[in-house]
Amino acid sequence: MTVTGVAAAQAAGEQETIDEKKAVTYLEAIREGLWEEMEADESVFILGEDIARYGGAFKLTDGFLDHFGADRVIDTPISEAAIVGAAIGASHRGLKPVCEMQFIDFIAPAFDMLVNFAAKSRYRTQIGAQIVVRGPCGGGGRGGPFHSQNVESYFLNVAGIKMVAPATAYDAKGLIKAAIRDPDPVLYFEHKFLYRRVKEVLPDEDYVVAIGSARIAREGGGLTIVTFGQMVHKSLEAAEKISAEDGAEVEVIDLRSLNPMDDETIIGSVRKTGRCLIVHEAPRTGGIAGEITARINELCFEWLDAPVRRVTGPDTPVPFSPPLEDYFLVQVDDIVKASRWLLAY
Amino acid sequence: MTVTGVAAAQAAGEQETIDEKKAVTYLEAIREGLWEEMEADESVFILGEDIARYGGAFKLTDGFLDHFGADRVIDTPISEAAIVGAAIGASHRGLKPVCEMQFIDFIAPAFDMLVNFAAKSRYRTQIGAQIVVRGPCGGGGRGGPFHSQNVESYFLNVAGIKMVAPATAYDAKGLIKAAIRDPDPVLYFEHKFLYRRVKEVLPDEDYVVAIGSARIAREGGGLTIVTFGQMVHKSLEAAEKISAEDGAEVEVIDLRSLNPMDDETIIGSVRKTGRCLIVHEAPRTGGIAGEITARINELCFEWLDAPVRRVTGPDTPVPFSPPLEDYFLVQVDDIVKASRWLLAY
Amino acid sequence: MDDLSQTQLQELYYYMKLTRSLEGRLEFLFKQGKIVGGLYSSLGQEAESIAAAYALEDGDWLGPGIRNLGALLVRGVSPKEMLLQYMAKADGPCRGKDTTTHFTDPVRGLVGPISPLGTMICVMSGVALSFKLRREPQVALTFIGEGATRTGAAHEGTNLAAVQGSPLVLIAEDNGWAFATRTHEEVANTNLVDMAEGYGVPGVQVDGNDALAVYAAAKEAVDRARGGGGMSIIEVKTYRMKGHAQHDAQKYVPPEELELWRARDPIDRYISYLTAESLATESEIAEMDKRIEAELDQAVSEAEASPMPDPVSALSGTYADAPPAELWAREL
Amino acid sequence: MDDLSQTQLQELYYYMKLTRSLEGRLEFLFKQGKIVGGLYSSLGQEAESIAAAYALEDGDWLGPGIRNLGALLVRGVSPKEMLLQYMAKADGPCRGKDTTTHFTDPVRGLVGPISPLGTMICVMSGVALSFKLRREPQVALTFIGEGATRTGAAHEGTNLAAVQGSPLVLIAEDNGWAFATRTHEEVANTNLVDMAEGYGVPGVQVDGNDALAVYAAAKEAVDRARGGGGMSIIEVKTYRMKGHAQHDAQKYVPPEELELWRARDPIDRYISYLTAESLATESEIAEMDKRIEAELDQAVSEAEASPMPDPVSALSGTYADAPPAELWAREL
Ligand SMILES: Cc1ncc(C[n+]2csc(CCOP(=O)(O)OP(=O)(O)O)c2C)c(N)n1
Ligand SMILES: Cc1ncc(C[n+]2csc(CCOP(=O)(O)OP(=O)(O)O)c2C)c(N)n1
Ligand SMILES: [Mg+2]
Ligand SMILES: [Mg+2]
Repeated sequence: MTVTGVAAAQAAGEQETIDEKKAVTYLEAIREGLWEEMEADESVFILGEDIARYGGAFKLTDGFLDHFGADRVIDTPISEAAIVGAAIGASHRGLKPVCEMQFIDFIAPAFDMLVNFAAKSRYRTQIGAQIVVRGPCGGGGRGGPFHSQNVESYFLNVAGIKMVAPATAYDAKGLIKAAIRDPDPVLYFEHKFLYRRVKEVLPDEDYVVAIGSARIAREGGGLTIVTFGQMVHKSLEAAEKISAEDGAEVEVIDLRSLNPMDDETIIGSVRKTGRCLIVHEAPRTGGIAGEITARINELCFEWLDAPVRRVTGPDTPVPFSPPLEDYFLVQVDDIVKASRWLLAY
Repeated sequence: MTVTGVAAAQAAGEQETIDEKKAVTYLEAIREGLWEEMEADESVFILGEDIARYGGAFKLTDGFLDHFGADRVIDTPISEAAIVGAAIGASHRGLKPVCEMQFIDFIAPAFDMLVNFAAKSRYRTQIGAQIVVRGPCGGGGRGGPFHSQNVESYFLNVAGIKMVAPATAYDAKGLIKAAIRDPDPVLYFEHKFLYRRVKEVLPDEDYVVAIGSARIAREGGGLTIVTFGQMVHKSLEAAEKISAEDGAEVEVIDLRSLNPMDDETIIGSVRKTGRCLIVHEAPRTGGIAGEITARINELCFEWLDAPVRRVTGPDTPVPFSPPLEDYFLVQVDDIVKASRWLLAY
Repeated sequence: MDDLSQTQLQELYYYMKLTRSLEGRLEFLFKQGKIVGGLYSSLGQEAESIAAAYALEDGDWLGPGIRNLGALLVRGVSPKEMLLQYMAKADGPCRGKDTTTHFTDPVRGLVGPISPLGTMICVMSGVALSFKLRREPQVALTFIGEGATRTGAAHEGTNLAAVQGSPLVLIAEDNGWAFATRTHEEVANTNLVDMAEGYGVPGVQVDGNDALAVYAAAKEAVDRARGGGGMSIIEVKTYRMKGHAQHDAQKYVPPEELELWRARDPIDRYISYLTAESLATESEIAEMDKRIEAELDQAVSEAEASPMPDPVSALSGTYADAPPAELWAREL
Repeated sequence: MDDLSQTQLQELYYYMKLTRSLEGRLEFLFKQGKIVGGLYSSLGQEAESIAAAYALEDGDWLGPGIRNLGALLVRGVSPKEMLLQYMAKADGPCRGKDTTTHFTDPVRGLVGPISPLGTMICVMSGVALSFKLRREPQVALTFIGEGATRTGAAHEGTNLAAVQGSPLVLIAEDNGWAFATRTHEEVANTNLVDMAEGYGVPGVQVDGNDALAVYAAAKEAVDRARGGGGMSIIEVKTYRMKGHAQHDAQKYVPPEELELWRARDPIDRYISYLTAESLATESEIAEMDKRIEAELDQAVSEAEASPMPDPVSALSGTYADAPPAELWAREL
């Protein structure tokens, strides 16, 4: 899966020879981004459950307490609403808090604070809430219904919130930095299945990945796949298989930013290929694929040679048992099958 | 606006001559439905803030306390999570609680209870949560950002929750009854702007409106408008205007049920007209129009003569000041304009 | 009151009376149809709101509820601003996008509440936390209705401030009603102060209609917070003399109860104190009243003359950068 | 213990030992890779969980947390069921769709928790409310970790039960840690019982490693609730002897602390009591232990032999009627 890492590194102007020793994982990349922003800007601080003494459930902030001290690395009570609320208050005072949700599923008790306080703050009062809320999302880890969700669609109709979801270590670092510097609330979804599974060498210099910009993860002329997060990797695998077996080339767009969305990149690709498949891990009904389909429809209907299709999770919670979770999760073959259907249309 | 009332009454097999004295408002229809279900089934009870002594912020449950007693009409503390949670617990014991959110905006603090407890209960444990959560939604009342929201999209990606949103008194009554009898959690969105503005004579007999069934509010062959709630009335007005001024006939589908959605009725209509406009009051990005567009795309792409379009609120909170709120809200002319664009496509 | 000068004691009166008169004007304008949306009153509760805010110093922060208009006046908000806000004017603090006390101003140290109750405590706990983290000697003060103390957010915010030892003062206002629900229907122990022990913070219960008692308690708590002593809870017992909002005729309130509390009116009581202690003469008071009316005459006429917002401004301001809404159009 | 017979006192031992042995088996299976997902242990806390549940009667309801496996055994759940559940088998209580104590069974009066903490109190307050509304003499009992008491949901649910006077018994378990956060970092007053007064309900603090003390307190609270006396809070002081879950090596825990609490082991202590009071001989205890191991041998082998769920069953069960997921297919 480091294939993508290489692609991203290349896109970022890196050398082609990768020194595996210098490569960092997706998790380390987030960690580095956070660390560097805290070094560079002392108004940045982090708060959440078990992030200080323990270093976070996934050890992402391990060592932060020692280095930055208890005034900037704060273990909170189990109070997600207060974590997000306190972050909003601190942001009104000029600080730049980064909140960790131990699992992104636990953002639900903070829903009101995010949707009603953080998201609407700037519009109502001209004073925004410069906060980041990050946490591990997604399935594949046998986490069951409450440790596997993808929550982007809960917030997609909430004006005032930005959302990003990196698929590579490069983007993970660039996006956490962009999120921290962004003057508005940003939800940062890190796919826990990727934490230690993707790796790449990152630039030495400071860089950000602009919020709102998608990435063409693979070029191709036959079909556009629009996806993000863990599904980028499955889509790339599917694309390789189709290339090898069918000789067709699939373009894979890694959204990276879910709101705002990079319409231009999507539309550019679909105008080129005339065919589009959207892949996401969350259930189908009300998933982000709907919004993307609507935009494609509005902006390049005339170019479509086939209906826009979606490969998604089914309309169920995420089940726990391995055979069930594997069945729930989108697999490479599902993408291959839908791609072939579209290519043949 | 009683025009729709008439149409609905006709559709329901009522006589054409309406006895205005017998006509009941949308609010009274909900009230009647609730009352009758409580009369018929003593396991039904209601709980919420200020619903007993005061009879609810909109007086919808006025008189319930006297009639049904304090064991079935319960004033709760300001604790939306506990209201919904207690309802779930009571439902596990065989009761059928109906919760009122004083404004539907205040469902946000109960988000976790709904999304994680209620919605997933049956899937995880085979034991469902037979609860109804109802409350006034929507703009037009100068309620500002926190008393005007439409929250359906927050829940559209949540498998396990049903959602209904009546536009007429007939449906208001039929759907509240269906919701109460449904074995799964149902969110019931009542548009507060319609409370006292739509009226019709209702059948004497007990009836329900099946969850999952849409209604053709107006027939036409030129264009399909898919909408619900307050926007049904604006869409019908737009349709009349187009009929009078352009001679084209617009079909208006009142979804009534947002999840499950009546794909068949939507698809049947779009296959007939080849053109579709989706109208909703909530902001555009992540609104339910995306899901509908995706389904149309999947199920009748070949029949489309024009891109599916949407007329929605902009991507902002609901502003307070009248000129701002009016500008935010979809107006009849917006629908007329988009319809003409589609008709001319 | 030892630490308040005569001028300050007179100023306290000024704010209480200003609040009451301004709310009277608002009610009048409401009946004329010039107020947009709901109108909330603090009639009978002016003392606690104002006296608590009066204990703050420059640089401190305040998070009001909808019935804390008086506290905002103390912190430098002008009557005209409040009028513009309630009249939904373009030049109101929210530019017409929101109403009541819902505005935020970091310069004056104000955080505007949102309607979902309890949330403000979480946010003010963050303001207070920022003082602590930065080792700045400032204090945050906020209010919560007895009804709103029952929200999850109120609990989480209170606890976070308590356990972090953040300089937050929480004024818990028991005014007898949460909309049409009585205190004992919201909480089994109607002495809200008794929750302080559970949170491990000092708590005190005072007569909310006694401005000086509230001031003394608030001052003590503010001083303690400023000195590093962390959070405090002050319960003020008072009474909501009007319905929940203008639209509520409060038919459910027993008239005797209103009479009882009318006799405890905080302003009448304060006047008696000022005159009995020779801190203000009746004519000085009448002079202040006159000044208030003149100020309000001007504020009202200026506010009335002020324009409504430009409809298109509804689209802007959601995000700091390239707001999608500004690119948005109903047509493709 | 006056109201417990010798048989019952022996049964209490049986459940404590059964719990510990079952958890030992689970740990062993975990290391063999036969447990799916996370594994949580109640080592050192068996007494409070079991003794509290033991105070319930037929028809009462229980809402466990993830560390209340023992309470479930008391209420009739079999070791095999728990094994099937943790092994994610088709015949487990959740049919493989969820894990740990997360299952609901109205017949046995069990409500399964969800992971978001605090929510269970809201739901159990509804179970208790249903008893009250129906005038049924039943009682609901649930548990909450000291960390989870800080959630908004815990507050709302506790308060709703308190103000409604519903027959709910809340066992607040202070086991020293919430994951890797200490009690005093969660709440400034580490005597959780002190929150009872704020809620206006009786509260008592007991040694959670003393099964009989917990039983006595629970029995009193259960009886009071059954008699119409409403809700109670019982704080049990105990200690989490393992890490938060199997994956947590608890490096942050000072070894002295573990030693201190090992000396207070609730089962060792209970054995001393039984033998000292001649309520059980050492050979009777050994006999029980043998029976437990035999039971567990059989449960483990049956559970291991049990099939995994059919993948396609992932699609069903979201709704009672015409579940959209069953119509769903990846292809059009
Ligand atoms: C979370 C939430 N639920 C419901 C409401 C509706 N509501 C607005 S004010 C109010 C009563 C508030 O009572 P209290 O906290 O005692 O304040 P008071 O009005 O007495 O000042 C209610 C229920 C709300 N604003 N927020
Ligand atoms: C709302 C919520 N936030 C975070 C978590 C993650 N989490 C699971 S258990 C736990 C610690 C719980 O501590 P405590 O309540 O003391 O129970 P204990 O584990 O000690 O039995 C945390 C933070 C969660 N389950 N729910
Ligand atoms: Mg009140
Ligand atoms: Mg604990």
